[in-house]
Amino acid sequence: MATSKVATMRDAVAELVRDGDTVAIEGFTHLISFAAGHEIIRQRRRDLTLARMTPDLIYDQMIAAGCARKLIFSWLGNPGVGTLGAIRRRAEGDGPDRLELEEYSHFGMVGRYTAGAAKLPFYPLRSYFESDLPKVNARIREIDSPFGNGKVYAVPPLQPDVSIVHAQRADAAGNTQIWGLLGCQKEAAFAAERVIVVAEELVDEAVIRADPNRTVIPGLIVDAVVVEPFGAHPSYVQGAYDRDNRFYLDWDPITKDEAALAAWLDEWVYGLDGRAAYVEKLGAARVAALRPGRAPSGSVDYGTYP
Amino acid sequence: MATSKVATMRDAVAELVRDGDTVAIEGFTHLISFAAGHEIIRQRRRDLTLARMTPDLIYDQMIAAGCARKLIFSWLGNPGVGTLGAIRRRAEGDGPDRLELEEYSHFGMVGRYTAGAAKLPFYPLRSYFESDLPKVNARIREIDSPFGNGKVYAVPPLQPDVSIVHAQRADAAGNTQIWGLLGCQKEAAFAAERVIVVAEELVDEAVIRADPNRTVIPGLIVDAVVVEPFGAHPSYVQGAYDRDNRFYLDWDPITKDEAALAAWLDEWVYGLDGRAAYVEKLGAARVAALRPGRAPSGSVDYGTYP
Amino acid sequence: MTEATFTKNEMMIVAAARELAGQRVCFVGVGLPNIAVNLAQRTVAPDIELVYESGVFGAKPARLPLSIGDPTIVTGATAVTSMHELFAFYLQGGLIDVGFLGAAQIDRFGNLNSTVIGPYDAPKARLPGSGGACEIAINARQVFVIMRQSARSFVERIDFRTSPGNLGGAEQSERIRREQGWLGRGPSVVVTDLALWRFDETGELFVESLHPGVTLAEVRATVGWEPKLAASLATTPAPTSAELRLIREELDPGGAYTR
Amino acid sequence: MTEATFTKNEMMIVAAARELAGQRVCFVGVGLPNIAVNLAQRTVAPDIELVYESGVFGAKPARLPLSIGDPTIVTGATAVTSMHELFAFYLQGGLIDVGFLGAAQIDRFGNLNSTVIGPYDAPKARLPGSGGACEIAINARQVFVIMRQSARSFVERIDFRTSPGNLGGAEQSERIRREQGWLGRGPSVVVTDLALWRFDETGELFVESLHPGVTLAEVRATVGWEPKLAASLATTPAPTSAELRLIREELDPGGAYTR
Repeated sequence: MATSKVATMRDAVAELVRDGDTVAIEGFTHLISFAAGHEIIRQRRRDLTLARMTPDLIYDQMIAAGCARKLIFSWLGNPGVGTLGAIRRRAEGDGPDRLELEEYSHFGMVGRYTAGAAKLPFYPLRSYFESDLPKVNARIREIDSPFGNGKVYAVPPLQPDVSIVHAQRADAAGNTQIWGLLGCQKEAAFAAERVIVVAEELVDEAVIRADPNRTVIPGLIVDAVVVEPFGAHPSYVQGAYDRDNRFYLDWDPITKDEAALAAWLDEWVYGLDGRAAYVEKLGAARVAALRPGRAPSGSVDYGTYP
Repeated sequence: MATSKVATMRDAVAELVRDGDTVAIEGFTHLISFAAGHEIIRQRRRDLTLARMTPDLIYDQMIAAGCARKLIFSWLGNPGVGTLGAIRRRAEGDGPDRLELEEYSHFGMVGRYTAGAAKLPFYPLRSYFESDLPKVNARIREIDSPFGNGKVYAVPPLQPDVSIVHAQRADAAGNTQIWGLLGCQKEAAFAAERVIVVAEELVDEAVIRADPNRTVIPGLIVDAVVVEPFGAHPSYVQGAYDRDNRFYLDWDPITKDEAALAAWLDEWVYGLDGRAAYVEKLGAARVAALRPGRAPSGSVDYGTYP
Repeated sequence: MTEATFTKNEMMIVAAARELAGQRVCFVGVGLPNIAVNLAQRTVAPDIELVYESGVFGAKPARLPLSIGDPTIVTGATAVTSMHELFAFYLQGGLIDVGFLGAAQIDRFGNLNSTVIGPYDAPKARLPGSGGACEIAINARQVFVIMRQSARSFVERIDFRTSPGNLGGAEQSERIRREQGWLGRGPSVVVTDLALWRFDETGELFVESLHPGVTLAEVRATVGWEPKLAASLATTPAPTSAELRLIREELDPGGAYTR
Repeated sequence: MTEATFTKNEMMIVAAARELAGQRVCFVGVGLPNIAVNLAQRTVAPDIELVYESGVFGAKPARLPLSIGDPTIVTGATAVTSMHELFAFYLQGGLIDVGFLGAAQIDRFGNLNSTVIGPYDAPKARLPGSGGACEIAINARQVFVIMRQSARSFVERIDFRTSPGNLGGAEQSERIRREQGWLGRGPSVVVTDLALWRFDETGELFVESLHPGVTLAEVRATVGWEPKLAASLATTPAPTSAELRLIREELDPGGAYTR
């Protein structure tokens, strides 16, 4: 019924990601769209405000490439490995290109997206009591309950210009299904002005409609569907490929060395024209080694009426 | 690993539902636990505060039986058919047994359960502007955003003493999976002090663990699991049986006539010792006529790691 | 022509369906609105998406749903969500173009009462209450009202304001909606069994067209105030044979809502 | 006995695992806490449920998760939810008995810094930040801290309070937690590479036991204040051969966290 929203990554980023935008590439460890981040680097977007609970390697790469002026986050690091060198250098420096940081706790970030999705002027949560975080971030404020039953803290809505979500599957209209860790992608997508869905697999509408409870993002809010197998590497896709932990370990010496990081970007981003070339360069053996065994969910019955 | 919580409906209600409790039997059209409501009537609980977005026939029956002193709701009626006579008589009367009404909009009720589940002192929503509802319910109050971006309304948390949820399947530890309409059962369950899950089918823990994204209520918050096939009739269970619309139509003359309603309770509730007898009395033909055709969801792959 | 004979409900359904031309996302109620939206999907609005407050987006009902939570709106839908998500992200989030509302009482500015007749604390009649109506009136981009008109329903003063319409008039309504950042612009059309009403620049209802065979006297007799009329009072185009065939053969063969 | 030789990390893991005896629901971090909880599940707390902030309840990891969002914690779990639900209903809802936290700095009252070293606006070192730590410290029923101790980490004044501990002392902490209705009672134990610490009635850390082979001088040399000691300073029972076998053969055969 609806017209197809399927686009190439190049066209989707060219049309939907603009200099100065607030961009959220979400996905907690799972389903991080490195493919979209690399295309944004290739198209040399500038002055972006990047929002993500855990900036991860993809924002380290985008910030090293000079795409961003500000970072909104809740945990900054290479999980279990170490630091994100490019971000740290830009954040600790005091030059004109110093990266502006706006930080929350995890729940604060989730709350900001939730308020944005629900068009609420604030989101209340029971965190930040007696913490120094409100002292360094004026966007974390106290609020009294109108029922005289205590005070909590509030965070304001976050409404990205663009949210980018990687998923196991979507149909041409953008109806998107995800299983495994869900992070805050639903909230980030509903909060955004524009949404790009990057799918491992393009499926027929009938596949989506067979299990409507599995749908996380409706096509209604999606502007483009990019089909990009392996587009989340080195993060992972539940059931499709494992996290490439070796890549995360190998990143540590690269991110600590500006020259090495620049060389990596030349070789793996600027030097390639897209994800297909990246996957080919990774090599079949490495890709194959990340394939998991099978663990089927089983099927449930929705019934036909009549 | 966890010990079994499987119980009979009689024991679950006897142990977990007490006179004076606030009880929420939730489920929006779908999965309404009539079996639990009937057992509460049989055990002659009194002075209950009954909470439900749509009181439906089950609360009309419980209130006719004298179980309740107060009703918290957002839409009062027999959907598409007419009124709920017992509730209306108790609400319009002015005797000592007048039913106290506390009403919200649908979103207000959802918000109350959500605040209860999240231990928040209030839940903010963009409703009630210029409506008379806040004038007749002091628990609906204005709240200003601490960010100077407007005012919204707030409702206080609702934390039932007992929430009762009917589901397609649960394991012995109470891990519960639902598909089809989800209503506000998750929020009502997390908000409650005690939770009774009534399941069409008791399944092995492995069935639940095969599709963890399908789990709506974790056993962690469940006190009893009652296995009660057809326990939601005349409401329905997606994939298992259809809504018995004839029953809803037939209820109209009964609810308008106190004597007819009393006779119905004698015949269908007091006169039976439980759900099995109720189903037998309904008859195999009527039950069979409500069975839907099959519409499988299909299976997804979670993968094995390693 | 036999197809020229039709019921008042059929006229209401057809008139409401035609209003949906060009609309994208519609919040559907049970009964007449549901049939109207399904008719529109088969005629003037083939791409319209049906949203049910029970938590369903992109429903494809295989039969006429007899309740707003009928299992037939779930099977084959695009998405089924919690009601929290439906109300917070879809409705409050501003994704709903049209919300249908009915009511027991409406005033000249389209304010609606579905709560009580008489005083709230000692009602003559207790009505169902808001359900989702209050937040639909505030958050849906526009509201279509469908209700029968009578001296008891079209009243000078409603007994209780469940759902805000144009408040005390367009000026006040537009100011308050702007100041408080409501997403909804308010009611845009009222379809009754006798006529199709719109709102003028002051926010007051006026009769746009009388349904075929209906007299102005009938309309006046069923309104609690002196109703405004369109400069050139039209007659609502009768249901076409195609529209009637869809209603009678596909949407409501049992005639549950249309007889 | 060869099994009597063990690493400092192994001692930390074992000491932390033993503290989980009788606990029901544990909020797990990556690294040492994760191994400790898995060890407890196989020894002193067979029914303990693992909750990961990434949205997993009742995880049954088939391998040692290398990140808090590892796919192995998803497959075969009891429930996988949005992070909103995990933080709002599980953690803030009061279902978490024990939350594990680490930090770059801790003070004598168990307040934790994982944000910056030096001034916030001109940091000597930028650290990861709160993640879920701030809300864990406030909402988990009790908090276990695992960190190595050194003159740079056990300090008189932390540079930034990311996660509240016993604030300025027990009296103030208990009053504020009661007045503001915090669900958490605060930190109850700190396990380091040298010792096991608890909090006295004033809310200040004291050394409960020294790990085998550790001298009091070593502890004093790695604490930025004069540490209180238990009346009778004990020695932490060494890891048993059974505990070491589980760690080395099942939980961390690669020795990623234990060497």
